[in-house]
Amino acid sequence: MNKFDRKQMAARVAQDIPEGAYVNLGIGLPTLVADYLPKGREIILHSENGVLGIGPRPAKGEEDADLINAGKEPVTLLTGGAFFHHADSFGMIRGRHLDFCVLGAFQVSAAGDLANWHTGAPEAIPAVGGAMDLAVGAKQVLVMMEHLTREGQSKLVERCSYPLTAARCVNRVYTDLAVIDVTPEGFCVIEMVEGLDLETLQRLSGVPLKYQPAARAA
Amino acid sequence: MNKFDRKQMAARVAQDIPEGAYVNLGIGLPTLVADYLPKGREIILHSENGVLGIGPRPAKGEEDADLINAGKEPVTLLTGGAFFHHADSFGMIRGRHLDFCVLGAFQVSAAGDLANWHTGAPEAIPAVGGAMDLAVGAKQVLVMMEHLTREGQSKLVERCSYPLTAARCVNRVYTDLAVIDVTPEGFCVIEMVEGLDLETLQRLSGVPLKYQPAARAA
Amino acid sequence: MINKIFATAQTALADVPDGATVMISGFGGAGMPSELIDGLIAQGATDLTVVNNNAGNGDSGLAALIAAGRVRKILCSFPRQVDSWHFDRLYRAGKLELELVPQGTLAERIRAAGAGVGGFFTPTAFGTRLAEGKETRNIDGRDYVLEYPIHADYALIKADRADRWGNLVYRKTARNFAPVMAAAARCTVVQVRETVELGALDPESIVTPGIFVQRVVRLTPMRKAA
Amino acid sequence: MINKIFATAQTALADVPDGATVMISGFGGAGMPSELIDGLIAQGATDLTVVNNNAGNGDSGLAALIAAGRVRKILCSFPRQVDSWHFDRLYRAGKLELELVPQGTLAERIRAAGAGVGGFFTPTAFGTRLAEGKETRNIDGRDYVLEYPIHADYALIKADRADRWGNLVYRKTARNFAPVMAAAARCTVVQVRETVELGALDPESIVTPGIFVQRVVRLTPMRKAA
Repeated sequence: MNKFDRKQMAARVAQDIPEGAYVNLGIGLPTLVADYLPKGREIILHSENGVLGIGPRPAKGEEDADLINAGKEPVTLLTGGAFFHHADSFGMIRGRHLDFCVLGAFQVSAAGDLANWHTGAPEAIPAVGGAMDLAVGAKQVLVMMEHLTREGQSKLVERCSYPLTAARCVNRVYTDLAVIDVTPEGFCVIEMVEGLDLETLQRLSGVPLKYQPAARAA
Repeated sequence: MNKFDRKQMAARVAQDIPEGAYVNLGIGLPTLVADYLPKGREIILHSENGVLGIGPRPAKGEEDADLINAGKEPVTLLTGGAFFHHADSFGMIRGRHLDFCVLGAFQVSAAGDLANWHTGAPEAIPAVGGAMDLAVGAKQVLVMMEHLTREGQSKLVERCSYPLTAARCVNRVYTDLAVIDVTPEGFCVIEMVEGLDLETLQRLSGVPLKYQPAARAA
Repeated sequence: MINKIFATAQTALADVPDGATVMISGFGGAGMPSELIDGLIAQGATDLTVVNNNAGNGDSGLAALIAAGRVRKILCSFPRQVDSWHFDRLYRAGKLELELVPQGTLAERIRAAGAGVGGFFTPTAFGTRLAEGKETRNIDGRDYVLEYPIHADYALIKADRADRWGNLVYRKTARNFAPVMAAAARCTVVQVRETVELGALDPESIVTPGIFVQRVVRLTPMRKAA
Repeated sequence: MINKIFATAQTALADVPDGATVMISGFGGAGMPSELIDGLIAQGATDLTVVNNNAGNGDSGLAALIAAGRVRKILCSFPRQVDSWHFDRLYRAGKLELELVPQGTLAERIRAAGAGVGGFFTPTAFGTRLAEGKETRNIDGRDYVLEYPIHADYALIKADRADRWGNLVYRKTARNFAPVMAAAARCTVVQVRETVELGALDPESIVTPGIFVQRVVRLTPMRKAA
């Protein structure tokens, strides 16, 4: 089977973001989605540090230390963008004004619970950032993650063993193996990578999966 | 005795507003204070409809329907003034950023309770505006009112019979007869108009008054 | 291409249903979207709940909507004014319900709706009849009243300029309630004096980012707002 | 004449006492008032409680204040970063107390302090370990956690330009926490790139009105902020 690489995952997520959407891309892997948004589709990217209308990375030497994204990487501003302060920025998030956020995850449960901020390791220094706000606030929470941990364990789980970011918040999961909706009946696979069959995916996932390709709504 | 007229009352209040103060002047009589602020003292007037730095009334024909005060009268903006929205404006008030507000009143009690929004008449249509916010929010609440009602009743009272605007909020009262501080021990007269004696003021007021001219803090 | 600009008030307001909660910006006449209100009157929606600081002045704008009998209930801080005769008449006749809210609490309840805050404790109105029956709490020595957000189906607001993304700037004290109302409504319709090219508004000075705006109509005031 | 402009960071920070709660603006390096922090280090106040989004990056700015052992406690959303070694070391040694607050809750708690809100219900963190022991409530079908304001004795913030009344404008995403921190502190000290004549800032575009600002210092960055 052909696993999706990071770029393919980003491109797959990007397909589902419609014209006119307001979107927050989480730090790390989700940030990559920006590079694959279809040309000609106007999509407005939000960053929690107070900006709407993030544009492409600046050219080398054109970075501005005052214009960064939530990952503290230099960005540019699109024509039509706007700046605002942190309380207003999180008002947008918490107040359900973002159409989508795309987040990474350690685990997603069949009920849509998300664990993405803390491994639970007692010696780890905790850091949460805006993850909890995004998870409860965005109209649609999309998760983008490897299907399996490095140890081969499924990140789709019956119940999260890692500390929760938010309960019942995830709408759809994009992995290197499949696209899976979180439904009232649990996980529902809507796409798989070429060469993968449901039985294999089911075995790797270790949690009940339905399959309903017609459910794809993008 | 020489009762203060409205202008004299306004001028007396104005004396107590120091350089650099942020001040909200209530609708009606208190608005008059603006005209008597000592020249050369920089004082920044706030209006709850989203402006700091209100200047004098515009000349005839220069009124701008988009530049009004809380009494919906045309005003001007001083150099250095700023506009903001209503929630920010009341954040300033509630958050104790205003040094003074000057309000009219029906009654002030010996404990500093203020009644200035509703006569209690059952047929009256109630209207509160920003009075309750100003009364709880300003660092110093100054009241400006006639000492007596038209029927000759004292507006300084043991307990307010009119519905409260806020409890224990008034710091000082300026009437046409006297300037009275609200202290933990009740009303304390610090000034009287020329020709008035404490005995007469006491009789007119019908509520215990101390007298301590040295207490004047302006 | 994103284009939130509508040609007419009629198209921008076509789907307002009977029974809707409608926020209307303005403090008296300043910032009141009078031409949008005229459009709403023409559109015909009735049984409305209106949120505004006042309850109409004179015979135009919100007063005209009230006079037309379209308003079932109004949330405001200052209904009674020298020229609020339409409100006064219907209120006294028992045909108009009033929820009186202190002005700062009104602004903050609207702001809370837009910011996803489920409730907040304000010191305003504690110990007064406007807090009767409300939950109170002493926090760090100060007394507070618990207040809840005010959400709306539509916000009808007025701004000075807008671009096709719905970014807005206002003019002087006409700004007042518009920015918080824009965020509190499911569908925010803005009347502006001028629409400008994307990029014409300074990103540092945009007061309402387009995320809070669904529809923009350029409307030339036909008369001085009351 | 009102003049909030101070000549040096030294005079603007002279009265910060040991044990003070100090808000520091910035999101990473953007908007961090590094030169004011240097001034605070030189001034010597210790046993500080610091409120910032992070816990210092590299060796300068907030990281230097932490490295100097002046911070007893930090409230922030994202302490752990690749270059937060000073925080990491002192935290692991038990010499630095941490209150971890989700970023939006941090911003809103600061905003609440400035706006006189005694507490508010936020959906963020409900059902997570960051809400353990906190009061919760279901309001209109959504679950919320009760959070309280964060007040400060001082706010050290960075802006782009200021006038002598303390009116401020910012630059791009360097704005971040500064406007809400300015309102939440008893004494707000601002470092700016440029001071301008009164009237040079557009009244429509002033982000922080001077009412929230006590002291302004023009400081030329000596180095790129970390």
